[in-house]
Amino acid sequence: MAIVLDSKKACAVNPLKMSQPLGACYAFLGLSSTMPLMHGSQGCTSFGLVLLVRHFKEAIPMQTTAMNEVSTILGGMDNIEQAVLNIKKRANPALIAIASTGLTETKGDDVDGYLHLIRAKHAETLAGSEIVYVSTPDFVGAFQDGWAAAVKALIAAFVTPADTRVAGRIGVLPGAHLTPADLEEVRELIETFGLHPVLVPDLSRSLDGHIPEDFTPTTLGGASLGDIRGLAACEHVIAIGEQMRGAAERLEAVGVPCTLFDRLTGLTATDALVALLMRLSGQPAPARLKRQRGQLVDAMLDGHFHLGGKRVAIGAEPDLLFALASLIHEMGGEVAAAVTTTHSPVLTRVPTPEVLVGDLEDLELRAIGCDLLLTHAHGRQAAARLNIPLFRAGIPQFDRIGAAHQLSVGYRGTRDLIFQLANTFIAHLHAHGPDDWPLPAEARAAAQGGAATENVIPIIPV
Amino acid sequence: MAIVLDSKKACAVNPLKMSQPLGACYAFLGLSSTMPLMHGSQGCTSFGLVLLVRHFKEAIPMQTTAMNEVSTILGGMDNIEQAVLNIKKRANPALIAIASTGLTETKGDDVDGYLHLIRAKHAETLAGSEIVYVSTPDFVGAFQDGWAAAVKALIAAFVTPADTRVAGRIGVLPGAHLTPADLEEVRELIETFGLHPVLVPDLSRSLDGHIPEDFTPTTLGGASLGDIRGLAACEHVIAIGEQMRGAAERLEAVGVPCTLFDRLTGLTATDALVALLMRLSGQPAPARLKRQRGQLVDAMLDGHFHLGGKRVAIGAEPDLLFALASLIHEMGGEVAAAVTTTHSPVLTRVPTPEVLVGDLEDLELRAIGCDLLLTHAHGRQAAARLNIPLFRAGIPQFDRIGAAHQLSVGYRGTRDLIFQLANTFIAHLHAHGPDDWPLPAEARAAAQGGAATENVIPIIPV
Amino acid sequence: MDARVSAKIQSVFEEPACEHNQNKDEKARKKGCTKQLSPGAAAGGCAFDGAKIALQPIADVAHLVHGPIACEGNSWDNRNSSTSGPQLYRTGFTTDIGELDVIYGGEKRLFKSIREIIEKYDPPAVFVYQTCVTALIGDDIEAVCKRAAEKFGTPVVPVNAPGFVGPKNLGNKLGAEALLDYVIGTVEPEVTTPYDINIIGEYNLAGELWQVRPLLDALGIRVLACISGDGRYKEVAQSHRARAAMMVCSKSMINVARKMEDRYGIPFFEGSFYGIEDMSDTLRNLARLLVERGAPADLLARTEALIAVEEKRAWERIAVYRPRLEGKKVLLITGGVKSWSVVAALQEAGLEVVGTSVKKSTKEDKEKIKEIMGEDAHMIDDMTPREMFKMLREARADIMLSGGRSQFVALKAKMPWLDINQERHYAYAGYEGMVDLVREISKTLFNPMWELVRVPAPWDVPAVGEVC
Amino acid sequence: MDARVSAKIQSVFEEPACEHNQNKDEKARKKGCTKQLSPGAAAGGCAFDGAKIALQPIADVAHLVHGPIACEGNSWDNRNSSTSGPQLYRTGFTTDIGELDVIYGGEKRLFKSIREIIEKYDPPAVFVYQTCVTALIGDDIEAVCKRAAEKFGTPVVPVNAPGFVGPKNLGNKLGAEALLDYVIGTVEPEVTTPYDINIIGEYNLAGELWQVRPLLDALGIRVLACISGDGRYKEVAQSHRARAAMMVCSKSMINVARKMEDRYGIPFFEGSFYGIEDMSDTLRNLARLLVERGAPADLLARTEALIAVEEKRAWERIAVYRPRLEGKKVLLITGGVKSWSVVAALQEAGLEVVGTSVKKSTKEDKEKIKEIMGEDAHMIDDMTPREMFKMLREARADIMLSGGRSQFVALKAKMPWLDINQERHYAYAGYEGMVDLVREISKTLFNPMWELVRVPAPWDVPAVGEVC
Repeated sequence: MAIVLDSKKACAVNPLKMSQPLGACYAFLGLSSTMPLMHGSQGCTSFGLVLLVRHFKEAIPMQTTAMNEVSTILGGMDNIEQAVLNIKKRANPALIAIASTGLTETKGDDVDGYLHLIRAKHAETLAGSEIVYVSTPDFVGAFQDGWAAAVKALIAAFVTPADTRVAGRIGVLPGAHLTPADLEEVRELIETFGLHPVLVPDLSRSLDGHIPEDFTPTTLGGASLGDIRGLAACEHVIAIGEQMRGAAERLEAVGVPCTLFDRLTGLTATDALVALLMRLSGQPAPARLKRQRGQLVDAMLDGHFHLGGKRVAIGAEPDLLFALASLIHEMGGEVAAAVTTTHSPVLTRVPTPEVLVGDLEDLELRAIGCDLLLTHAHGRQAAARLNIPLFRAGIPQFDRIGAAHQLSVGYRGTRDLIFQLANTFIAHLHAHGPDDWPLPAEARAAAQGGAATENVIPIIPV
Repeated sequence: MAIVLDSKKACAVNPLKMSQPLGACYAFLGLSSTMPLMHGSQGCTSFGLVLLVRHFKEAIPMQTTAMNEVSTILGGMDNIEQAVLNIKKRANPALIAIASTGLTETKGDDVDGYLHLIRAKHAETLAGSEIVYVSTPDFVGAFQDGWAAAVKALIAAFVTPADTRVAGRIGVLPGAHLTPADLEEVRELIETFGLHPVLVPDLSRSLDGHIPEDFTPTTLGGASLGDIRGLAACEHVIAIGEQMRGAAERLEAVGVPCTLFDRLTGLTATDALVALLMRLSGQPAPARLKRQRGQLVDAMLDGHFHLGGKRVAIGAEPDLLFALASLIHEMGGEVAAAVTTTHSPVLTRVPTPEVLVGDLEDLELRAIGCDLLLTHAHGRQAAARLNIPLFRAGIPQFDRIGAAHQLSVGYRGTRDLIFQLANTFIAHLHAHGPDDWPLPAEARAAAQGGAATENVIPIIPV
Repeated sequence: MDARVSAKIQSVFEEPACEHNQNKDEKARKKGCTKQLSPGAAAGGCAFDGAKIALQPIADVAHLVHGPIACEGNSWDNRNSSTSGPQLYRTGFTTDIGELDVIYGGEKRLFKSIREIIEKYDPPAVFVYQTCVTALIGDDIEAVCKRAAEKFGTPVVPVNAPGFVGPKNLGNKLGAEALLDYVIGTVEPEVTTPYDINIIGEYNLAGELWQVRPLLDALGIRVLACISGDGRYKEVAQSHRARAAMMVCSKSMINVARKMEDRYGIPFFEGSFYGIEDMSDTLRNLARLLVERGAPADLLARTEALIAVEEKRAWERIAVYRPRLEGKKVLLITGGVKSWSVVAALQEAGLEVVGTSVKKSTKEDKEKIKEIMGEDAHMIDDMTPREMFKMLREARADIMLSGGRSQFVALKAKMPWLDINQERHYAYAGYEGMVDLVREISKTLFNPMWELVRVPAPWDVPAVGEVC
Repeated sequence: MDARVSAKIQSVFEEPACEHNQNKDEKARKKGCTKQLSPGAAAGGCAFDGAKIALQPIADVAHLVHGPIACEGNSWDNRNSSTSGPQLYRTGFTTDIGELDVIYGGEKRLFKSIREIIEKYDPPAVFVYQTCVTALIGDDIEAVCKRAAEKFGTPVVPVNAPGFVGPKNLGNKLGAEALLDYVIGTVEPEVTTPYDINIIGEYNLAGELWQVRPLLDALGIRVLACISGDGRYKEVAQSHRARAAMMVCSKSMINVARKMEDRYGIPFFEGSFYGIEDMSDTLRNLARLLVERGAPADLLARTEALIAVEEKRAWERIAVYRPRLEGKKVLLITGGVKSWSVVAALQEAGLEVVGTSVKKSTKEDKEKIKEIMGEDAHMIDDMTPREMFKMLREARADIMLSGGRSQFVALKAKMPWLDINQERHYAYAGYEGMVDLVREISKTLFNPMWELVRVPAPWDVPAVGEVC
């Protein structure tokens, strides 16, 4: 059980955190034919867009209401109206998904009210495009909170109770900490049991690096509005990460049975999912899955030599922190420092004495004496100063390619993560040298008969 | 078209090569319930065993005829007899697979003759266990030659023409350069089209890190004798790597249609396999495969920034060299040095001016000025001296774990390999400094009015 | 709007040295050079982004962003401006204001943040960046900075360019104004020489300044201050003693150049480090101005001698590539201005420029482009990604050179692309950079990967493997 | 068989200091200490392997293997003997003989190889290792080495221990014989002291020598030569001037210790660095021998003082672990000898040793084990992997300590295992090493991973996730 502390500093140094509206737009990127729209200054969108472009090496559709000082004070109605109409005209998306920012929240824009008016005024023009809005002030919470709020808003907007359940349909509400590769793995696991997964959002279809035939100004791939609406008819919904509890509860409220997995990294976590899928499908696990489990067990056996006793400093959003820290702990490593971005009930369960809601400066100070820094790419400076390796996890990872294909869930994903962590430690093994085991002064004094000076040894010339 | 040269040195320094009998025993490890047996001094087996244990982090069943000086001179009949009987008694394998060594080949043991006598003499005792023998002198060829000879010997021993073909059965003859993960990927690719692959040998079942329920003194998993015999009834056989041409030709000789792929790393290579599988199965490619291809194309686009123009030095056995060098070349890199272990027709097709049959000292000398060393773990010393990164490929990889799960074939495998290579380059990017672009002396002289000495600049105190 | 910011923006808009403004009537000039952004169809950074771009390269300064997490948390450590020494500029400082700050005001947190930074990092100065939210709630950063500077004895410079006042371009200038108001002229250099210059508007991306400095060093020209690439606070503070200045053609800091001329009599010219002839012109102009200001006249001859050697050397190295590149078609999309200088550079390498963006170019720039590319010059005012994609897919260009934003438009069209924006690792300045650029274009164009990725998938055109 | 090798083997077999031999009759003694290997049921390395293990730690020497690729190509760079300086011993040299060499003889290739090595690497000496194939075809490595040494002026030492003459154990001794015949006594040290010792049979695996040397350094005891860990050719060559020697208990080099006593009058004792009491005994014995040979008598008191401090310090650090480890059951399978010294060490840490291998132990060793473990001591002569697996699966032991070969027997039984063989990275010598060993055992035993991997798979016992 960890104690959760807040940083007492006035000034955040080397931020670990990213903002809520970006997290919300990230969720919207997992919907098909969608244009995420930040209601704020154009810089808000620009920064977020660049960050995601650098992480995914993909074009990122994302727009701005381009608020300026005057429009902010007057209220953003006009800008939202213009933005929606412009987007409809230029991109004709199935969904325009709006997230507020600190600027418009400070002013107190009634976006729901605006949208009501806009929809009424332009009903014909906007036909065929839905609009959804989520409130995500920058000065509250963090990236994963924005994601969670966005998914909750989507469910609130589009899911109504269903009369029947579709046999074998399994809804998946993944947290923001899962990569497209993770989602693909979850999908495969579910499909393996003859079930039909519907992921909302589904980054594994929109940000997995596919090559479109033509240029599309909106998202391509991802969960459709039909998929979201169809959540109500799922036999069961699997939510992944504590952050998704709210969204899952909304679905439960419309009568969909849900199971929340606080992580899917690790042997027991994956076992739990497999057990559920066996129960839901009534099917046995296929041989391939059994082999994968055996391989993971073997990887744990091989990997424990290298992870056991290692001191790891982790900086990540709550659910990712929990998943990574749990794995490190399960492999015999010590989570010697844990820093996160925002509060979450999961934090008390992180296997470490103390979790700090703080920044990378906090992490760097706590990582002194650690063997590994485990955080996003911004940790590179700290790792260099600490002279320990950095293992990149989370967003952003701007200085590597293939981040979308980083896998850390399921048997295979955990297996490979263990290998990668172990190999990182092996690559940085200390080769012992003659000065590694110095005698303390007390012993040296004793060996010299208690004399303060060294004995003079007679030299015998040959 | 590469020129192939032999090293002119008398002394090999830092061997790249491993021996033929070890390659043969490695192939035997891909057969189920088998005991590989080296006919030689116990050191021959011991070294090979330790090497594979360190690479796979697995118990390796492998025995020795324990020849000593006297038995060598007298001939190994007694030792083989005792070994076979001992193994039968202790392990009762389905197959005892014997590879000769330099020692017994120098003496000229007639092992086929011995086995004839032993089988006759102990027919009852040995019932239920087959014995196969392959000649693999240490002083000829290299690891992949031993593998190729072993597979050829297995086919010669167990495959007879079949009357009928089994619908959908696809034989696979993989080269020694493929990892268990590579084989699993090939299997999945074939199964994706509703076909039924039979791999001979099949390391993906025996050396993939599974956890047995009980202790087994022989191999566990792998191709069975039935699988080998059943090759004759395949609709089609896919051989992977030039080294497998001989084995494939043996199968063609008994009427099995074969296709040889000289590599399965890379987009076009995988396309060719997929095209064949589409033709053989009459089925379209599934959506998942199409997405994987798109992801590979995207990885090539993202990766070319980092691989383009990079100078890479590769040390590997011929088929692995060809696969890796082709990929480097396809991504715009330059294969600036290529060293291999043994001759092969594929070498002339390596995209580099010159391939040397040599050692790691040769590679190190040729790698000066290169950006990357791509070879097995023994390259670590050279890489450290050259101060360039080492990317591990091939056997042995004793200083990392998970080598069996290293994937480099198919769309996914190529995609991940490109990411890993690119990220290796990114991790070692040179950060520019003020002295990166010095002026030549000529320019400096011109700037100083042709004067040999620097101009004295008047200082104006403020 | 904060009256000070408002006044500052007006002063920037009325910039007399900016020929944008010279061609506008009184009213338009008042309105300023910022186009009204189109909601739902806008791209590019805000004024805060621009101010940060302009000032953050000063490497020993602590850059503190006063605002919610988005402004720094989503954006820090994302540019490749290089340093030869201090790393502090790469440290991200932000007040990361929360809900309570929004309600009660963030000035107290800002003041404490400044104290923490000075206590922990002891920088020669702290730059404090205003943002939208803190501007909206009325935090007076000028007052806080003044109080902090007095209290801690360290310069604390307010940079009042909240995002919502305009685009990046405006932010560059507002950032520069902070230097004019609070930094430049506050320190006297220990010594000066007749060869002291300032370089204004150069950010040392990928170390490009270091492709140029050896030329200046060889001539004995001393860079008193580069504003702001690889900059130091003290250097900028004493830059008013330079004899001449070069304003790098991006105009992002024309106000600095012009006001330093006004205030300190430092003549400047507008030059470019991109392209061989541009580089030579730049050296000539520097030498000319310095000699006009009293440097020994032999500098002119020495400069010409250096130019002769270096141009020859560059041409020889480029000549190797010309046969391969001759006639290859380039689409050049720069976010910045003066694309003509890049055009000239590309033409030197045998490349045909089939289109170039003139979004931010002046009338004069456009004339120069016509001069270089001919009357039919394909000048692109604002190309949509869809148009770029189409142009590339139809192979009307062989390669696109642009910033990171349009990168994936080219890549998804499976067409070569080269980064010429702020994140790139490659340096393209001076004679060396030109050779490097040509090498990179050649490397990219001739990568075998392009042909492979364009091969149809087997489900589109079936093929067969080699049959043994 | 080569008459010289044959004679050498006899001499090794007749080793009078080996109590194995003392307990054998004349005939058995002639047969030697090597058991007849059982074809199809043998494990372990050959004589060549043994010779290489014994000599390769001499770090500045070029170790050249004359034979086909298997002997070096399959085995080089696979041990973790550490060096504080030269890296040449890690370079793999082999004649890699081919078919033509087998037919026409490999002596010429060998001679040329020696020349290449000397020209390229200029080592203080080249050691040439004979192998089965080159022995079988009659290559005379002694003659080639002699000729090469004369020709190139560099010592070239033949190590005649081809694999097929016997097991690793024999190879250790044959390798050591090469030192006695060609190296030891060939160089005189510049100076000597009354405190000069040799350490014989210590290979500095994982740097273990460096856990001991600070103790010797503190006492003023000088290691004239360590044979062969972190060794240098010159040190070994001048080791005949030591005043006393310690033979590390593995007996692999007893012939060196005994013959140096015979030839040079250097008294030796058999000691161990493993275990606190063993380490103390070793220090006492060293001090005693040195004082007997004329070192000042205060060495004895100083040694006791050091022992007191270091034992106390070690015990204090181990005490932390004792509560956790008390009663945990250890299965100890060492390929080597003197497992009693490790047993004592483990007991010091509160562990219960439930079985120990005595495969290569002497009668005296076994007595000591009984003394330490009690009359019921479970001494394992030769345990099959199947038996180990069973013992671990049935949890009759909590952890197995063994060499790498049986590692996977333990792991596949999902039971803790600690490497105490040649490839390990951890060093367990001296007081420091004992603390490290205990820490490693504790770390391994209490790794949460063990419980997880033993949990049944969901298809064996279904479980459910948390329902929200």
